[in-house]
Amino acid sequence: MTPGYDSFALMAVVMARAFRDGEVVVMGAQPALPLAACRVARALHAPNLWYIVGGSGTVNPDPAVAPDSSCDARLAPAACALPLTDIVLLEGRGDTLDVFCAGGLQIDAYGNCNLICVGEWSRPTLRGPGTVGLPFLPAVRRSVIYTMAHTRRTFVKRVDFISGPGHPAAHGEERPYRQQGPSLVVTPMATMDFDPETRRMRLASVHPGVTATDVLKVTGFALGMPAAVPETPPPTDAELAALRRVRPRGAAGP
Amino acid sequence: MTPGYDSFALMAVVMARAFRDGEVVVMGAQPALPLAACRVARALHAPNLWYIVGGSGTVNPDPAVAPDSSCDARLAPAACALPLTDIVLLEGRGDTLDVFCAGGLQIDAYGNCNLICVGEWSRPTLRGPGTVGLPFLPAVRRSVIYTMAHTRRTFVKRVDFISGPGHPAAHGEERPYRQQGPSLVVTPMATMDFDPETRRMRLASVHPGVTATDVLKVTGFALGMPAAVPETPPPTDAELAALRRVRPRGAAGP
Amino acid sequence: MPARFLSPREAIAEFVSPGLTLGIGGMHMTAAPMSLVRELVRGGVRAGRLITSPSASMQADLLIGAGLVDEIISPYVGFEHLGLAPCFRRAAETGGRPRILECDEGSLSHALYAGAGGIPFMPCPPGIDLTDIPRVNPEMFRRTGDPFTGEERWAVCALRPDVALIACRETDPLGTVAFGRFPFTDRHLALAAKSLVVQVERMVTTAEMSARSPGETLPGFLVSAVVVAPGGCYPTASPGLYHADEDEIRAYLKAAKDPEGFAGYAAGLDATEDAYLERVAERPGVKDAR
Amino acid sequence: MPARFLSPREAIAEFVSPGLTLGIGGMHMTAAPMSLVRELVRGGVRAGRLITSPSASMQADLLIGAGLVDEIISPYVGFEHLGLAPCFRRAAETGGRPRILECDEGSLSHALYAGAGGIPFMPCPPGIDLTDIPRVNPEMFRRTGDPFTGEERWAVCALRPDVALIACRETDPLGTVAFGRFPFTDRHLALAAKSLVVQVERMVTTAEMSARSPGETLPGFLVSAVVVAPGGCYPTASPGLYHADEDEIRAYLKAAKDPEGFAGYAAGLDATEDAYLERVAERPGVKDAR
Repeated sequence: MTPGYDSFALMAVVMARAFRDGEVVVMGAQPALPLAACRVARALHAPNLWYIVGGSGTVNPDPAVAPDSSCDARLAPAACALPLTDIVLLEGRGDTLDVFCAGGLQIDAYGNCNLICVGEWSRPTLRGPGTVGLPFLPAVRRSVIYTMAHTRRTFVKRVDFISGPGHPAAHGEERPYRQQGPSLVVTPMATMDFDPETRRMRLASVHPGVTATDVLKVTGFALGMPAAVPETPPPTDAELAALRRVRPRGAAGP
Repeated sequence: MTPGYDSFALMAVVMARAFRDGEVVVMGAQPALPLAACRVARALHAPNLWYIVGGSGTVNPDPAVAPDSSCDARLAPAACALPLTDIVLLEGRGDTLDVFCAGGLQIDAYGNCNLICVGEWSRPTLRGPGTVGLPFLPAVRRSVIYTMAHTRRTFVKRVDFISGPGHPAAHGEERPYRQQGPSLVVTPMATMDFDPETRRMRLASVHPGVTATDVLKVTGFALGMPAAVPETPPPTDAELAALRRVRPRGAAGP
Repeated sequence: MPARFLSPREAIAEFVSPGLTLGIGGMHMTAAPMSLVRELVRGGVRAGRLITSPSASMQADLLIGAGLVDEIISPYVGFEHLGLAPCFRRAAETGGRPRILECDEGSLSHALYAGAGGIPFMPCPPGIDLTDIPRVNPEMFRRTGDPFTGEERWAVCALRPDVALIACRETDPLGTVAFGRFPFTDRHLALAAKSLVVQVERMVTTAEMSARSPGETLPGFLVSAVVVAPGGCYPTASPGLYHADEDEIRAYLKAAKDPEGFAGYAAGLDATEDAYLERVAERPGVKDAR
Repeated sequence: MPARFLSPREAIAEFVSPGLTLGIGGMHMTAAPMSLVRELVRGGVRAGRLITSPSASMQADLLIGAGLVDEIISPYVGFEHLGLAPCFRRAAETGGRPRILECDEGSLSHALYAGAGGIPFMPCPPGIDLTDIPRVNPEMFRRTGDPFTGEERWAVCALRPDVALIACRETDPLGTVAFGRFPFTDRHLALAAKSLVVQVERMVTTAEMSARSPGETLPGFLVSAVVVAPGGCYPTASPGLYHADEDEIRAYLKAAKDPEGFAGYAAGLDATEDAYLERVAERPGVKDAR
């Protein structure tokens, strides 16, 4: 990947394309990537996009220099801000937020996320920070999962702890809020979506310079494989220009 | 009662005397009387008194001209204001507020208040406005009951509907928050308190020019009667001067 | 999507079908969305259920008088020092509509919090236990066991209006709205509602809106429609802009003492809200706000 | 009573006995009451239980590293883009203290609301049902029946810290305090706490405080003690006054990678908070705030 963009840029652009005009996107800790993506989307195809940055509760923040923390006061030049306690209410309501941007130490074939621990909870080999708002994933119309680490340690058969619920494994089972669940996974190598029948993750596109075999090698479960895997369309000049305006200095994303 | 004060003045002063320095007083709809009383208390013996005016949530409002409504924006020159939803929380907490000033269409011997209806609830002869925050009376350290109508219609044997709980009638029964319950009743004729044994209302003092027999005549239950009934000390010059500064124009109180 | 700016008539026509559960904001004689309420009266739009703030006044009594409320959840309908609510009283004392679902301020506030948060029901703090309220309102109050202590407690159901009508002070071009001085429970009501129509006094820039503190604003994505109606809270107050017109409210209370008088008052609300606001624009306070 | 203005040492000595349930505010690397937290470390004051905001950073990790936390309720202990929390991680991975009561943001926020309001327990919105959280935390999560639908639901217990330590921006002479830009869940935490110690950056007049909007302030009667400590959130941010010092936080994260390094860092916190704040007063941002 040597052309005029890096993984962060490509991932931000791919996420931006997934946001539709008028939607409401919510993101949590370490928001660099989804924040950049929302701002790119708003600048290009989704001028009426709304986005909420986690802890600070800022709505549509548009800072001159994007900070890295979700609670940084430099997010304050925003359309407005909601108290975090109100965001918790809106998440639980289940009919207001369209996209939840989430990640995990582990992500499995059904899109379950785990931010809590690798190994047994009572004595983990790796203790993560904790789950914050991820139990609300099923309450939002759909979720977009992203990670900078496309490895077999991250993409596992079954997460050791469900902290952000994905699709139900059982056939026909419905999630309580009857939403779409995980719809897109974005990594530095590829994008994945979910088979509407089996609800298992499948490869959707490989980024320029990456092959399907490369992706399979670093994925710890049998990733669904369509007959033909398209290449992720690289960022356009317009996308890169929009991104340049909003990218945090030196951010590599989560 | 012809000297230089009327019922409102005497009642405000009597209530003011009941507030102790450092206490937190809360009042609801139609706050003219308790608001004046709090401001008099603060000006004289209780400089650290806190008082909260119902709906507006204003804390220690000190307006140039006191408005009659608890939600009037003219209450805004205040120490600060709490959202009403937070006041509801503090009321339920049961360990923060010291005095609740309440009233009723009906008040009974145990200090139960009724703001809902006279007669059967399903087809009342008089429908009152409703109870607002009165179910929280047992949550506050003690309550002060006031009414401008000392009549047999107001002071009844048993309220037709308990909307603001008073003392338990059963011997030894405790209220859930284990607070004092109703402690003082102020009317244009007298002040009453409650027998610590029977928890029934008893005459505490008669206002100047009123006799105990006068009070008994207009009270619809057997009011406790001490051997000697003192006269309510009339307002002092200092009290009247303090009241003059804070009294709503033409307010006769509730 | 960008906020939709509608006239009172358009907003009511689009968002309030007859029979819905309607939440209407404003507390005592302050910040009632009277432009929207008057439009309900003009259109004869019936509320299947009306949920108010902890203390409603004219916004409830006017609808009740017009026979437009089937059921009401309100901890208080009255006019403080100005007197009782004539139509509410008459309805209760003659056995007419609305059916009253008796409720208190705390339970209402918590029920809206629950509705806003997808919380299925709300255990009540002690206090309500000692009143007669749950006894007369089994629809909203049920017994439940505390799974931590085993104690039996009262619980109140979650409340979610189909539509909330509230009055705010300002909107910006994105439809983000800001409350005046006091949020009352209108913020909870707005968060609990499935759709939200907001009546405002004026338009400000997005930069001005940005400076307001969290808790004062509701972002445009929560707002279904904005109705810009300067003076629209009249005769109740728009806090910080104009006070309640107690003379006008007294005139209403006098007229509404009997059904004929009420009918006369309702007939005098003008054919359109524009005409009404034009007429009251000269009243003290409102004049300055326009 | 008039608010009591105390030094960090006095406030901790008077309000934080060892073994209490402590609520500590601040979210991610913003508005952590670090002056009070450092004083806990200096005094070796143990928290029987620590309740944080939905996302704690150094205020939790420092106490954990010093061995002062028996149990923790926190939906997140970490440092966002700067990395994981070294002491929290080490404790969990080696089976050391604190015992973790696993919890999420929503349940914490609702549990504090319940604690603040005398609500005995809080039914959870759906979502938590599908996670493993209730399974590993039976102390905080129990099944309960919805008395309106008959459905089984998860419920979370109410939380009431014995003492909450939070950072606000300002106090007035009456001890009424005002938050900076974002209230996070610190407002709920303060309302739920049995006593409340507030660290602030500066004193303003009561008239200035009066102009703040409801929801920004906590009245003095809720505040047990005020500690005026300009720069006291350092190295976290005081929103609107100074930013987090990421270099200093990185230095902490590096030092705290092993117990010896942590001990060295803790030993470098100076003997008194005054001395510490004097030393950091020249750091960018903090300088302007003082």
